[in-house]
Amino acid sequence: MSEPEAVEDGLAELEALPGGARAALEAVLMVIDEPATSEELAAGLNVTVAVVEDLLQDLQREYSGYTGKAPDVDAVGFAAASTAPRGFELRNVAGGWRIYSRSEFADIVGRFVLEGQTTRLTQAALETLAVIAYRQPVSRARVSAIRGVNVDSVVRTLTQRGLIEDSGNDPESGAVLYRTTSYFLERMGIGSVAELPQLSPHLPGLEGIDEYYDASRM
Amino acid sequence: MSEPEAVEDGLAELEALPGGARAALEAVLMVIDEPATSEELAAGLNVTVAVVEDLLQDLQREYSGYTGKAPDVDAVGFAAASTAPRGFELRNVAGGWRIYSRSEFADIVGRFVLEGQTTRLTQAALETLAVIAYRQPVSRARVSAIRGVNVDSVVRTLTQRGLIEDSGNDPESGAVLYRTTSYFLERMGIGSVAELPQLSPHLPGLEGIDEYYDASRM
Amino acid sequence: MGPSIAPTAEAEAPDAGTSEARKAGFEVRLANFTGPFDLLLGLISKHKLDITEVALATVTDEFIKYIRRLQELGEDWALDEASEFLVIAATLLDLKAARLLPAGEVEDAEDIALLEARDLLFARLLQYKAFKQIAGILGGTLEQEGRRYPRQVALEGHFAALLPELVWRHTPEQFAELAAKALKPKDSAPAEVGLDHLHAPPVSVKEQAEIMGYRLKLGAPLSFQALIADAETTLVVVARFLALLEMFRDRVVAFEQPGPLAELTVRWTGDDAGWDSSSLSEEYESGTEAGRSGDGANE
Repeated sequence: MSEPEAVEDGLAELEALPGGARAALEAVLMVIDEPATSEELAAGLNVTVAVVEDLLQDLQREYSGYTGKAPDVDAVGFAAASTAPRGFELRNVAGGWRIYSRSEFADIVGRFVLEGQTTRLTQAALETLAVIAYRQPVSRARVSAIRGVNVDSVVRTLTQRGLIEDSGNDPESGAVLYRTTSYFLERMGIGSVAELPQLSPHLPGLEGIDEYYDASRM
Repeated sequence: MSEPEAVEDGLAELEALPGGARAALEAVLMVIDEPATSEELAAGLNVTVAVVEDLLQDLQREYSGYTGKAPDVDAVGFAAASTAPRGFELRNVAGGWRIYSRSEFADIVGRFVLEGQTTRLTQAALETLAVIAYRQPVSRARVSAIRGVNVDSVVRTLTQRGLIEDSGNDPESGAVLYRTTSYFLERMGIGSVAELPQLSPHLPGLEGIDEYYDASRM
Repeated sequence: MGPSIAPTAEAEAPDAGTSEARKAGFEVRLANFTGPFDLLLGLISKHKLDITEVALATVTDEFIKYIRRLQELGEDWALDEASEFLVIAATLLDLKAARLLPAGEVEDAEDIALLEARDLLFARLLQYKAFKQIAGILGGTLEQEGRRYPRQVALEGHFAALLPELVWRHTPEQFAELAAKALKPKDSAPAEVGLDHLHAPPVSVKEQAEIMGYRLKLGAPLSFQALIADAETTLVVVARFLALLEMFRDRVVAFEQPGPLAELTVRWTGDDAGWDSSSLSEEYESGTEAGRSGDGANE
């Protein structure tokens, strides 16, 4: 699968099919039920990661109505920029690619997809989730200290919802540490926690607060 | 929903969205798991069945590369017949419509599916199966509450593996209920679920457990 | 903080009529503020104040008034929750008291400690404020993202048929064991989460009081260090300390300590026969239970 020659053959083979490699990639995207990485898709299609990533970006733009490469448009050139967006979009979340219905149609789609609908998180749950997302891995005691209240039941709820998980124990205190899950990334529509909005603009001049704060804990 | 006038309004409303009624229908088709009838789709989109059936046929032809109505092509008319097929197709199976991967790509999709699969169930899948076996018929939400984690993808895996199946909807909540299949019995080497070993020796005091979970549901 | 409690639009709850608040009881409080910092921020923003330039007197008064109103509601208030509010109220009161004194320079350690307390409180408050803002952003993003539904359909039949036969090695008995494990309630008693490692033998305060009483009755004053020199565990140290407080209350011991953090000397002052440990209050009798107020702090 990783042989360069085999990979070349893979692409040629795909291009011989109706719709080519692009349609083959679409076909695979139809059966995945969790985000698939470009590596997984490349291996499955027997092409290089670079080829898959090009195809993914083409599809992504085409679904959003900005394509210049859709085969139907190739023939007529000038029509390229004016395509209408499709009802779905291809997104790169939690490190993988997946097809989603477009958010404009949420109300309509929601009538068909009752399950999977998630109830809104409470303010307490959101605040707790925010602290865990930015301070992970972090113990309940630490989150509690930042929020000024006991967070045990909120942490349980977030764990049940699959948004956070146990990430082992603190080597010193033995306390359970929590981190966010890839489901959290998926729900947030981001690739990694590094893509979360910056905390610093909200925290003027408080760079040293952690150290200060930890020192004052008993 | 069935008022002719309201239906007219529904169409106008959809056409105001990016991509129009066609994209709205695509959005629904792309995420539904069970095939939907044209009546169901019409009701959900708030348009007449005739409108939905027109749209369905347009989409079906467009996905297969024979469209004359895709908006990008409208502008250039003559290019209509030459579009490439997509990697997916819209099929009417047993009275319902659903999007499937295109059959020409079955080999590639099959290879992709096989590569991602292991022949052994994960611990998470086994535990979920155990909960379903002993609490059937049971909803995903309930299993989720018992296991303390989101079980959606595990339930799909178990369904794909033919170990569990849909057994109708809960009369109260409308949630899909799951039960084990005869294939499960076969693999376990028993004739019916009644032959599953009693739980009590393993879990003293389990009698009140149902009440506990019901009470602790949030 | 129950997860079922949603924030409501009534941001001005502290000003809501008492009768209305009484009617809704516990819910009203939790519904509007997710903690003492939230309350404090609410009060500060109500008065359009900068956190770093808070008019402490006004805010402190309102904070205290709010807590008092909660108490009047007569609802049970979890100890660990209440204590967080009280710690902050106490700090605010200290700061307010310091402000009310004639303006003077920082003179002694107490002033410095007060300044530190103020800075720490404001730092924590600023930090909380940042997370509160971020929480708002997360909430907005989650809601927006929730409007996109992922395609996650069951594998088409002909692909599912391609899957290799499942490896299955479980006997029905093993499977039942697995089920029993999976069905076992995970945290039936949340208050005890994380306390398993505290399975130390119970230590009786009474017993420790008797041991120390015996030693002190010998006549010579003993330092606290000497009294706990043979304590095997921290629990025994704590029990002895509690016992000493009880004995002090019973006026059978006296303490001497030349300065803060200096050595504490304990002297027997009771009559030799007239005291025994049975006068010790029963509340300590459950030994280790004394430490179980809230699990958050025990991690």
